[in-house]
Amino acid sequence: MSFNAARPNLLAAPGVAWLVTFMVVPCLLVLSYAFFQRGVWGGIEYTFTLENFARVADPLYARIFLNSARIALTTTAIAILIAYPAAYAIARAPRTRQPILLFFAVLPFWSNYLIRTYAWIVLLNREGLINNLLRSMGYTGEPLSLLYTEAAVITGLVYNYLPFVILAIYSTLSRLNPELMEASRDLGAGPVRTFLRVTLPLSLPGVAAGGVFVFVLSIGNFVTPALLGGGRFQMVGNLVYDQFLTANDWPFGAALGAALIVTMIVLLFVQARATARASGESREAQA
Amino acid sequence: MTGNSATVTVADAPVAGRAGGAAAFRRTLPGRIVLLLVFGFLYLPIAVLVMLSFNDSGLPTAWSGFSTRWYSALLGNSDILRAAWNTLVVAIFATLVSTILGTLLALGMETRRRKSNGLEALAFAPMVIPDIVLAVALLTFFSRLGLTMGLHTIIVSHVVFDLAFVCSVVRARLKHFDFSIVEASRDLGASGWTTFWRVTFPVLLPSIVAGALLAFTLSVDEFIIAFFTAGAGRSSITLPMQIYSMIRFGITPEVNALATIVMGVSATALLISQWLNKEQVR
Amino acid sequence: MNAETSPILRIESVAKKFGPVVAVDGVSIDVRENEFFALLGPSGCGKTTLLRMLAGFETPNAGRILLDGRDISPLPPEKRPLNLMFQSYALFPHMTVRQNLSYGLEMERLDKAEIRRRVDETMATTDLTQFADRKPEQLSGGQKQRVALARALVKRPKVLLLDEPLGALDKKLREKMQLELKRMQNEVGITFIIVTHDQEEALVMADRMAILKDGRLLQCGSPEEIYEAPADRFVANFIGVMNFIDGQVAEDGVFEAEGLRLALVNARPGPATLATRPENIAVGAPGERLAGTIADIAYHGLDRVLHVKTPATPVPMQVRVPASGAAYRVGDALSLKIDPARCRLFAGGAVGAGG
Amino acid sequence: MNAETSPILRIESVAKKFGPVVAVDGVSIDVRENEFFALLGPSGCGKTTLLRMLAGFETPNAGRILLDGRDISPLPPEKRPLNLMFQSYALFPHMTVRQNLSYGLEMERLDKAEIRRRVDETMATTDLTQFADRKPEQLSGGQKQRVALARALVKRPKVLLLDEPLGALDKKLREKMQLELKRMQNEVGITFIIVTHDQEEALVMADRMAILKDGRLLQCGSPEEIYEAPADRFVANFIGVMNFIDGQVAEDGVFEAEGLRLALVNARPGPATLATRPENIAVGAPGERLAGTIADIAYHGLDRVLHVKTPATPVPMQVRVPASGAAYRVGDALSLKIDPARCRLFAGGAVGAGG
Amino acid sequence: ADLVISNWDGYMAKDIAESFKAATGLELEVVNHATNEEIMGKIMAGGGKGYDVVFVSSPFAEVLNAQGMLEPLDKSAVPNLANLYPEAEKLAYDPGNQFSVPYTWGTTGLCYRSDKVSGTPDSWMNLLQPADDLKGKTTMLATDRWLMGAGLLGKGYSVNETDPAKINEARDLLIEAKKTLLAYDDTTFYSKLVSGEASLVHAWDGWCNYGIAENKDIKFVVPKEGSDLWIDTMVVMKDSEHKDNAMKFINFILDAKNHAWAAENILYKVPNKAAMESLPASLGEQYPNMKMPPEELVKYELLRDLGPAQKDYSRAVSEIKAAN
Ligand SMILES: Nc1ncnc2c1ncn2[C@@H]1O[C@H](COP(=O)(O)OP(=O)(O)OP(=O)(O)O)[C@@H](O)[C@H]1O
Ligand SMILES: Nc1ncnc2c1ncn2[C@@H]1O[C@H](COP(=O)(O)OP(=O)(O)OP(=O)(O)O)[C@@H](O)[C@H]1O
Ligand SMILES: NCCCCN
Ligand SMILES: [Mg+2]
Ligand SMILES: [Mg+2]
Repeated sequence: MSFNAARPNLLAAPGVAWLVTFMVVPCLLVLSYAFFQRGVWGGIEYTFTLENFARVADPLYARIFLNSARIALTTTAIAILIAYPAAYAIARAPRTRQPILLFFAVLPFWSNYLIRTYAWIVLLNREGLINNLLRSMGYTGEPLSLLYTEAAVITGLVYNYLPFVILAIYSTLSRLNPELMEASRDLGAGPVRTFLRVTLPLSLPGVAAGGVFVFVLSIGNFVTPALLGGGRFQMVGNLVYDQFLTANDWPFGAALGAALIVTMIVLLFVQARATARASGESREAQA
Repeated sequence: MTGNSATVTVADAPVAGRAGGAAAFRRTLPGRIVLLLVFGFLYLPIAVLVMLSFNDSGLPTAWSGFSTRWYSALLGNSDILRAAWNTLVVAIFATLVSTILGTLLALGMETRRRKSNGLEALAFAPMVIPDIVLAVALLTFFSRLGLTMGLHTIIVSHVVFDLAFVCSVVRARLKHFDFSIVEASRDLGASGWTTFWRVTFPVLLPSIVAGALLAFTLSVDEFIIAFFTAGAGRSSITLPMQIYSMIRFGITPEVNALATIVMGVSATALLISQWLNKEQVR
Repeated sequence: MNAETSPILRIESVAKKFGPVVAVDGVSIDVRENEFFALLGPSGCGKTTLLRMLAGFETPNAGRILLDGRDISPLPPEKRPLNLMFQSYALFPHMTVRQNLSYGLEMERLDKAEIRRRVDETMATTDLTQFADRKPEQLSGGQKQRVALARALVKRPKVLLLDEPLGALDKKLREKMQLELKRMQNEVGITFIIVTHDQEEALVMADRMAILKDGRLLQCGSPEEIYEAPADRFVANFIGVMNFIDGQVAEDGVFEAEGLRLALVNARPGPATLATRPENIAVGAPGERLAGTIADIAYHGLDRVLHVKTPATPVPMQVRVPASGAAYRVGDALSLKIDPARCRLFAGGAVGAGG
Repeated sequence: MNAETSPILRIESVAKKFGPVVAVDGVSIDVRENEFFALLGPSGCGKTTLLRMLAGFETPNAGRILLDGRDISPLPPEKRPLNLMFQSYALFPHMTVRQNLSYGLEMERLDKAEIRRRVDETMATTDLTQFADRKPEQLSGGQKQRVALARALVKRPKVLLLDEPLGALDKKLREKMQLELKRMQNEVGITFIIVTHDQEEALVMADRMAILKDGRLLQCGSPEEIYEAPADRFVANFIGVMNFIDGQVAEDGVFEAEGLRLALVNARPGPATLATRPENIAVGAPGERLAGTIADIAYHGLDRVLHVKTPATPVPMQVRVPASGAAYRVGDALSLKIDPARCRLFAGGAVGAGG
Repeated sequence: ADLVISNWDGYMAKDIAESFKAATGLELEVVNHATNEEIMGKIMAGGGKGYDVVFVSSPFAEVLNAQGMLEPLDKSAVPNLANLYPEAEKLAYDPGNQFSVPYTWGTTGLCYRSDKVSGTPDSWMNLLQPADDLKGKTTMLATDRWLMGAGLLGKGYSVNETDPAKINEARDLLIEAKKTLLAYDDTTFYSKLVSGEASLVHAWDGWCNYGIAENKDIKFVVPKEGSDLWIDTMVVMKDSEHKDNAMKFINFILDAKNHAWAAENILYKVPNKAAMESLPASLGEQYPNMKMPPEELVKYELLRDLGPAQKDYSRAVSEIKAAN
């Protein structure tokens, strides 16, 4: 694809233009507040300061970041473990049935986040459907505390972002050349090793994309921790949200937001490198 | 959207490889069990939600008898219906624009000779920017420009993150893509544009559909950015905005009824279009 | 070569359909241990499908496949002691050449040093050493084909199935690889089943060969048998060049066609087609036997093929003459002498022996 | 054929690197209008890369490409009046055979009936009619190759670039396709540049051919020139079979090697290598000229090749004898008569004329 | 439209637009916001263009006014101000109703299942350090001011305390309390009482009434340490292009009949004497806290904007949420 070096840039141009206009410029506008002070009544007082960045260094925020990253990572891992076989099964289904299966995988998510979450509460709470079911089956002990736990938060996050991982993995699996898997079997690898050495590496870009979706959406989520976690857990997205809205401290919110964005982008770069290596991309070497 | 995605048929398999090929490995039973379990998980709360929409009581706790009163209430609630319609409009347009821009961006990025770290960061950024930062930023930006806000500004804003998600899905698919068919098309006299429509697009279609479904789903559920970039009138209230605003005085099962209808209608439309397709083929 | 040994691989009435398409249609072949067996047939006749059934990627709709006397149909591909080199290569795009080659050995859990040794050795014999660290997309067509071949060879299985292994290689390299395959047949004792469109390759290398057409087996035998005694008109025409003369065998066993009379031994009277190869026709001055004029001359490097118009045949007959011999020109009249001892006679589609 | 016409395609000192790999290294070739031009060379010598530069998929690192005298480097592939058949086929997986073929014509905005007509015609000549509605994945290797060929042919461009167009076809079909290509050359007036590993194909079909090695052009000329007067030892060895005898030319012009003395015309004294083809060696009874013993006999269908061990050569010499002639056995002693008029003499890598 | 107002959904009669039109002939458009914080953010970032009347809680009204974003009330255009209790005209954040009009008011306390709680809870410590049978059966409000308020009141401090040391004491108390807490809940705590999931919850008085409506055993109490006074207000935006209409709307709401709607339907007390007096007595019987007289209500401490100390509250809440 090197017959026209300008073409890739041309293709990227509209998207880049959109992002620059509607993301980079507005965000720089807001993130620049990080260098100013909060006004007494909220708002911004245009006096230059680095104090907001100093406040970001507070170990409290690092702790919250690490803790929510841990929850998001667990969520991501579980979502991938569930989504992969599902995506695989869809990609292997008769071709005319694949779009239908994909459609039904996302359909539940055209309802509404809040009411889906309430549905989970109805299922999980101490007086909820699952506990009632157990009771009607003869369980007599204390009702299970399924709700307001980390497990409930993770369940809710996995649930809501599962289809995104299925879509991303399906997208790479749907067109893997089956002969590659055959070649692996032929060379003596059983189904498991074929999966680990051929199928998985080749679908890794999709796994990585889906994983990134779950991770970034989870770490920024606040509805699920608030409702299913009983507000006992806090994701970093919430922290920034609080600065902007509750505390009305935009400069600090901007500093915290900037730190978060930079950290996450760095993490994503590291992840992208690792994925590229594991899935054997060699585009760079070629150029 | 229902109609849209319903009529899409995923184009046929790629590159070398024989159709019969995987047949020997296509052990359908485990596949079916996996799908059954996963779909069971996905639809478990949906079953609850549907059930609640027929619950006489407004409290989501106890079953107090079958009733369709929430459906009648819904039909009389023009606010919710209007919001649902607005949501559909936002999601459809945002999906359309972001699918196009995201796919092109993905193609551009994956066909470049050299990776550009700046471009990579730009494509990652919309996913990692906290919603509230983007929301505040866009509102500040729009009001500084003196724009009148409304559904169009919500759409513009949703495209920002939707496009990153679409781009990401399509890029994943492009990692091991055989570009020689693109070359073949150019060689046979097709311009870049024709090549895109006749070759690249159909072959990438499963990924593009996946990306579009993802964008649509994100848009349908997005709240904060929509709230901030909406205009100050009813005309740009979306369903999530409507539903969140109900939190303080209790979300009524009307919303469950609405969700039930949305999903029911979508599913029916899809199945009918599939059935029509099949009839045509015969 | 090992004509007396029992078959290592027995293909019994195997059939395979793809929807309405019958790709393989009741084929039975025995392949003997340590044999070099070639599969030939026109494009789309079912060769690849047959190999894929042997390797375990397609389930036959009918028939059995026995390896060493055991039915291998329940075995998944990885449990079958045979390896397939794919016609389309099927190289792992995410692995370097070395990794592609090592893969199969790693599956056997050989130790690292041993794997390295064998991979190095195989890369050396297939001229791939300098490409060890390249990815498939950075290789030329012939280099890819060699990687595919090497990846199968390095496994040294009991039976090696090669689907057009050398088609993308130049003649010198192809000959080198042929020698290498032969060496492995003799030294390692591998049984080869090879699909090739290169007849010379098949004739030179194969101990026996099978000709398929439309999914059916037409003939199976040694190269000489097939070249000299083709079972039917299709085989005769498919392998090598054959001139066909339609005519009539008279009661006295003399074959008669327009402008030609040829006395044959054991020929049954009736309508018949005489088949003879270009190299079995001698050119004489005009006046002798079958008269004709040169319509075209094709240069084949070491000799020339004259296309000679005769009254006996609808298309010009092909006659092979040494390049260094007499000079011919298009339009020259000459006469052709057919050697009756080196003809086949096909009567009504049935096979009759000539000579 | 059109030796006097000006070149339609002029390749001027073109070079291409992939990172550190030099794929094409300053190649200059003129291709004349309506010529059938063959590109030959060992695997990985840069043939595909050269064609891809002509088609516009790679940008040369140096040099120019002129079509009809105009530099075409600014033109994108779709604007170049030449078409490439890809070595890897590059069929559109989502289109049927008919759609694959129609695609290029639709790009020319021909009307539907015309497209249908031309596609039907091309499918008929490439034996694809019955596969019109299949997708590529439902085709055999040879069928796919024919679709790739047909897709390029149906466009009838000024210049057609074919990268191993017939490699996956059986001999009969290949010959049929060769005739078809020749017919198009004559009737439609297409200029062909074809990459092939089939030497016979190149020798029979090409008006002129070029031999590449390691990205460099070694020789360009008519098939006869190259077969009869190879420019160097590599070309001599690459095209056809060549026996090499290392020796010494004495002051009197006689070539001397162990067991051999051969009087040559115009030979410069000094160390030299005598090259002679198997068909230019005659076999006599022991006692005449170069003595040897048969090490191996290879059956080639229409003739046999004797591998004869002689004191003059480190490897056995190859001698071609008719299959129908005298019976030989491995171990037989015989003597070889080399025709001094049909030898080449290479001195210190430089070219000396033999005879 | 002639007028755009933003309010929580369900905080006014569904047919308000029709009845307002019938009364004034003006087109009213009602839009909704989910929380004070969101509408505040939106107004601060975008200037609030397009909104005429906005409903926010009192500290937010105070901030908006300090930012100069509010239009002073034109009292001559709002004769129904006369319907307000005198107490409602002397609220510290806006004495004399210069820029805001109270819409509803109330306090915060404990809402509990009298059938499940032994004894009568009367102290914040009943919530913060619950008896054994209440462990895991309590919830608290999650919004920072009320969450911190409970801690501060438990320690005997002001709900507007700005001394960092005292804030930290409250924080530590709340971190301890988290261990026995079922959940933080701002929205569904009353249904947790009804279902029996929780037995004692931190609640706004009006909201507790929803629980009482479902279950007679549910009771509301204001702890002896005191509580806060919260007020939801109506304000007119400075950028409003329909200020006259806005005044008419406020006047319309203050009409006894219209204002009574809120009390009757959402069971919140309204600072409208005329409206309160028009309510049926049965309402007060069923929901005792509806009967709390204004003079008692205003004894509770009014929530005020904290200025720079907001930082410390935010950090304290983050620490509480991050504790485990
Ligand atoms: N992307 C690449 N990166 C590095 N080297 C490359 C790349 N593509 C081709 N090459 C090398 O360039 C050389 C020329 O390749 P090319 O494909 O032109 O060979 P070829 O003559 O067509 O060979 P074949 O007959 O095997 O197809 C080869 O050695 C090949 O390995
Ligand atoms: N998936 C499929 N669906 C329908 N027909 C198929 C399919 N795969 C193969 N075929 C047909 O089956 C026949 C046998 O195919 P196969 O690949 O075995 O041929 P082959 O002998 O290997 O040919 P070649 O020499 O061209 O590679 C062909 O006519 C082919 O078109
Ligand atoms: N950070 C952007 C995510 C949008 C989904 N609500
Ligand atoms: Mg094949
Ligand atoms: Mg090539």
